[in-house]
Amino acid sequence: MKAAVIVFPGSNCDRDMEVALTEAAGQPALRVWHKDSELPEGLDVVAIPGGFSFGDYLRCGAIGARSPIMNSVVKFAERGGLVLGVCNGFQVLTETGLLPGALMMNAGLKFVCRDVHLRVETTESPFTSAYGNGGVIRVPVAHHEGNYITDDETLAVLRGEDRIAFTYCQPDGSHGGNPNGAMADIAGILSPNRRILGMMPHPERLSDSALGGTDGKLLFRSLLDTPVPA
Amino acid sequence: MSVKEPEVNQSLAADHGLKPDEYQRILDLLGRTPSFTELGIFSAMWNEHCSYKSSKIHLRTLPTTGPQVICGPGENAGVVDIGDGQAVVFKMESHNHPSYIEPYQGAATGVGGILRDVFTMGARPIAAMNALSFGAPEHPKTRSLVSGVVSGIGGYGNCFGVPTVGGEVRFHRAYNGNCLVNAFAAGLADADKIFYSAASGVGMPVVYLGAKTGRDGVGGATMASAEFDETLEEKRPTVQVGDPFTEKRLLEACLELMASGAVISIQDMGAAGLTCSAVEMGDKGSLGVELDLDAVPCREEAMTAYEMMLSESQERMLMVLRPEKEAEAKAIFDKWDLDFAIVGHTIAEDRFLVRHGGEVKADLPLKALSGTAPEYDRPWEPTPAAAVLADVPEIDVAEALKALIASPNLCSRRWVWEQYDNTVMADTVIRPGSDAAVVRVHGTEKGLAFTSDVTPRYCKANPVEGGKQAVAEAYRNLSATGAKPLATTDNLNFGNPEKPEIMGQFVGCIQGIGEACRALDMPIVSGNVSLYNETDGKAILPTPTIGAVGLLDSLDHVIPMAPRDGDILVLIGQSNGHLGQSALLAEMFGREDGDAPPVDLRAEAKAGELVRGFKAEGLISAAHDLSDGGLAVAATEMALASGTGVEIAADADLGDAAWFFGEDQGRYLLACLAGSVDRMMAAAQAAQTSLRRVGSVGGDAITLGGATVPLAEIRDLHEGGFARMMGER
Amino acid sequence: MKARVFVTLKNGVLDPQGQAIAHALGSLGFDGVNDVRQGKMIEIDLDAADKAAAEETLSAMCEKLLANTVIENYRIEVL
Amino acid sequence: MKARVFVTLKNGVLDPQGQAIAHALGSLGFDGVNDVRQGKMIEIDLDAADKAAAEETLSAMCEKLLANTVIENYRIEVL
Ligand SMILES: Nc1ncnc2c1ncn2[C@@H]1O[C@H](COP(=O)(O)OP(=O)(O)O)[C@@H](O)[C@H]1O
Ligand SMILES: [Mg+2]
Repeated sequence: MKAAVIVFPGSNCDRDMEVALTEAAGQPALRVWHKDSELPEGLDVVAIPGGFSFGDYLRCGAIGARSPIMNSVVKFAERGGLVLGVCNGFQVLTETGLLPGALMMNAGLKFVCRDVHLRVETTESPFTSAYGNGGVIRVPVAHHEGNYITDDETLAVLRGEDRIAFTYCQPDGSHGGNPNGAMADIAGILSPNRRILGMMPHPERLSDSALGGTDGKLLFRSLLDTPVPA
Repeated sequence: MSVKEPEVNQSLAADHGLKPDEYQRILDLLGRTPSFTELGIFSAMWNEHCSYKSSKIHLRTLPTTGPQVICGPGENAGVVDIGDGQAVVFKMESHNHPSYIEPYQGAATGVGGILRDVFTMGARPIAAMNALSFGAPEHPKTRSLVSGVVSGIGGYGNCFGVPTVGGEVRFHRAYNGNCLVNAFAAGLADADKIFYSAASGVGMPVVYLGAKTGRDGVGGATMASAEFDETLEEKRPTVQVGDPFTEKRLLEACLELMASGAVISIQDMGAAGLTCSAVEMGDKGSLGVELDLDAVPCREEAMTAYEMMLSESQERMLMVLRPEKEAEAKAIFDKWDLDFAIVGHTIAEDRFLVRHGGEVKADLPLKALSGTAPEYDRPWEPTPAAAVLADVPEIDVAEALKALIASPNLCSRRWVWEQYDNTVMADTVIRPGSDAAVVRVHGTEKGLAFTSDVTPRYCKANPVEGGKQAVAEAYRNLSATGAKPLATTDNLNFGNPEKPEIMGQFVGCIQGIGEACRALDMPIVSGNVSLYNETDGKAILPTPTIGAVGLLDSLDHVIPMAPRDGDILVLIGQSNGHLGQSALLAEMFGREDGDAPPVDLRAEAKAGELVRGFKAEGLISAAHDLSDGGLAVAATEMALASGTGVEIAADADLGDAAWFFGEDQGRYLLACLAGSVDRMMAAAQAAQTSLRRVGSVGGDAITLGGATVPLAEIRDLHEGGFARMMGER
Repeated sequence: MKARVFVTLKNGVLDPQGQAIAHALGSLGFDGVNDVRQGKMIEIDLDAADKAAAEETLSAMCEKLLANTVIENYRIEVL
Repeated sequence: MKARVFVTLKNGVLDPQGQAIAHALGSLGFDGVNDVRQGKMIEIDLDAADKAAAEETLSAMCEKLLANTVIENYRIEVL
């Protein structure tokens, strides 16, 4: 699996993502600078990391989404390439229009950093297949704008097409534990072709037993068993 | 354009905070009246903040060396060897006054400043802490200060991308008019790739990098001399606003520059940025510096030389670069879209020459600027011995425990640390909420432990013992996580040093800190002094914050705080039931009387070694140090961490208050299997240290002698305490 | 030429900040606050041939960057 | 009664947001942007006897909460 991490000024989870992808892929993930206009050849996965691209000034992800490199990321996605956006990466993906909706300020108005529990809502995706038959996982969130919203029609479509990948829940999987007020407890969603995932929680931060958890690892593992697009 | 400058005289000097004798010293030094800009430069170099004129002679008594120390105080941050060719670089610094004026920006720029101190040395920041002191919870200003300061610290650190993993929060009416915001940062570097501020080589370009210069923070004195200035509103001193995004780019650009070999020396621009940084680089390198202010990137119109030399604009660096590397350097600045300009060069003579608009604005002997800075041995009175403790009334143990655990000073700080990203960089092994935080040394199996401690109540009652205790508690917090204490940074917050009794607190605390750092082999490698923390003549409690760093050779040595169901609890260290200045008296009875608990430094060292030894032999499953609230609070915190109840038996000799809530030092509560107790007992005896079995882990209640409280009730009180204080529930 | 761009949340889009402000005003003793919405005001100084040209440029700026038209409306005001 | 409060950074106070926006507009090909400052627009619907009363209440709100007068100025507009 050949993976690349997009690096914006202000990205600060780029190294964490690089480590997780390299670990999963068994070959070093590449770093791609936002001012580049072309992605490297032969990529399987492009990851947009967490952080505060361009300080998250104006709107989080807004300026990053308009960087030169994003045009080729969009083309890559249209060719069926795998794109993972975590935290600020999710915000960037909604700003580019690759994913629907928007991420508003947390309902509590405070930055929130804590472990949350997620229900794996679908294993029918290149990112969640390794989670077997769903279940509950634990990973950290760390964000100020993770409050997902979209219009009712879009929400219906996301549900109808089984494109909600993760929802916040209690440790036992029951309703609750939503850290930011996100609509329908949405923590992560998929694109129509299911090959783009945007999520607020950080799987790359809990992929190592030394850090107290490995639930994030399976997400990267899933990518390995995914056939490359034709 | 040149604004008409005010006439320099005695009274303008006074407006600049220079005492008559200090002004005379300047006249003698120059043999002439200084120019307006020169006066500004002197005032910046000679103020307490830059010159440490009241504290220097006492700071010199602190231990600052040791085999582990690569660079002690004097540079931007201390550098300590952690083996395998790597070093940890750290420092703590206060931003008290700005935070009181504008909590969000004041705290944010405090974090920015300390991060700069660390990466200026060539280290990538890997951990941050913040020690906060606020006024009484019910004081009208307190809540807004707390929320502003906490969101400011988070707003800056989270965006920059450093995990904020520890700190302290305390409330006391003595801080009603002066809150304290002490920010700590630590970074990681290769031991042979540390960068220093000493310039070298004549004719080398002096390069300005980072944000543009504005009138930020300029002008208390210019205000006072308003007559020379028609456009007052424009010149009005402004609060510094932090820009973490620029700081992050500055970090990456600086590390790339350093890797490229272009950097000869580097200094960040803090207070009076351009002045202090340029003088420091020249002074350390025994060179002169010539600056051309026309080249300085400015954010505002018509800035004068005076304003540029005194501006406190953030996110700026000054460097001396290798001329042959200029192109390479420029490429890096451009990559990160950072302003950069050659603003001068080094010269052979001992001279600080500042030009602006074709005029010489300052021409001073550079060495003398820092070399002849005034230094005072201020008169001081030792703090009188505390009166003996009046009788302590009988207490209801359950009620006392509930009151303490829910109080703003002892409840959970989750409300605070959840607003800080404490897992970014994916190396945080022990997060906030334990004794010390542990961050993995990236790419290795080693860990660094961080803690921040001081008990101002103790320091007030007995500065010497209080100073010792702050270091001892830091030593304990590190040891309780299994780390070997390495070195220390101190942030000394006190009132007005011109008052002998305040100076006495300062001198006493330093004496205690020095003794403890020697005895526990935790040399002071960096620090910061904040004096004049007074309002209407009311001083803060003496608050010498101790930030300490420990090393774990392997993450297997990490000791958790959460015991296992069925564990035995043993107490290590002598219990005499010391209640003077205890949290029990303060929180339950509003009493702050009696003496501070004495600290036996030899016993501290032994106890710490025993705890680490027990872990190495696999004898213990958990550990927690005893501090505020004594045995009762420590046992409760362990229970909360594990989600299992604990039971502690009453003591035959000591009364309940003394046994459960006494604050004798040098103690840890350890959890182990019944089978381990005998071996631990033997080891403790060999070390002449008391170790006794005091209870067990199990059930779903906290049981202290005859008193029992359900764990669920305790958890709600403990977890909800902070939000309740903030009026959120 | 000086201009102002006002960016506001579309009707129906929840505004946590606005609500928080309304709540805070209430607890400060300001009664009769029925609704609060928080938006942005972006002041721009730009070179433009004339008002019309400026307005054109500004709306292009809004469409391309200044507003997220999924959730936000914008209004332009050239001074 | 509907009103608007405009909160802007005082002159000379650094505006990182405005700078970032200006820079972004530049790289999107919008030339001739000389300066950008970002401020807040707070729309308030409140009960008030008359315009004067509303203005009085609003400035009290600004002093107490809406503006951070250490670094911000405010302007009130009752519609
Ligand atoms: N301002 C803060 N930021 C982050 N963590 C904090 C802060 N204040 C306290 N903590 C954390 O809360 C826990 C308890 O703090 P404290 O009561 O000072 O512990 P101790 O008594 O062991 O020194 C520690 O893990 C500490 O790091
Ligand atoms: Mg502590």
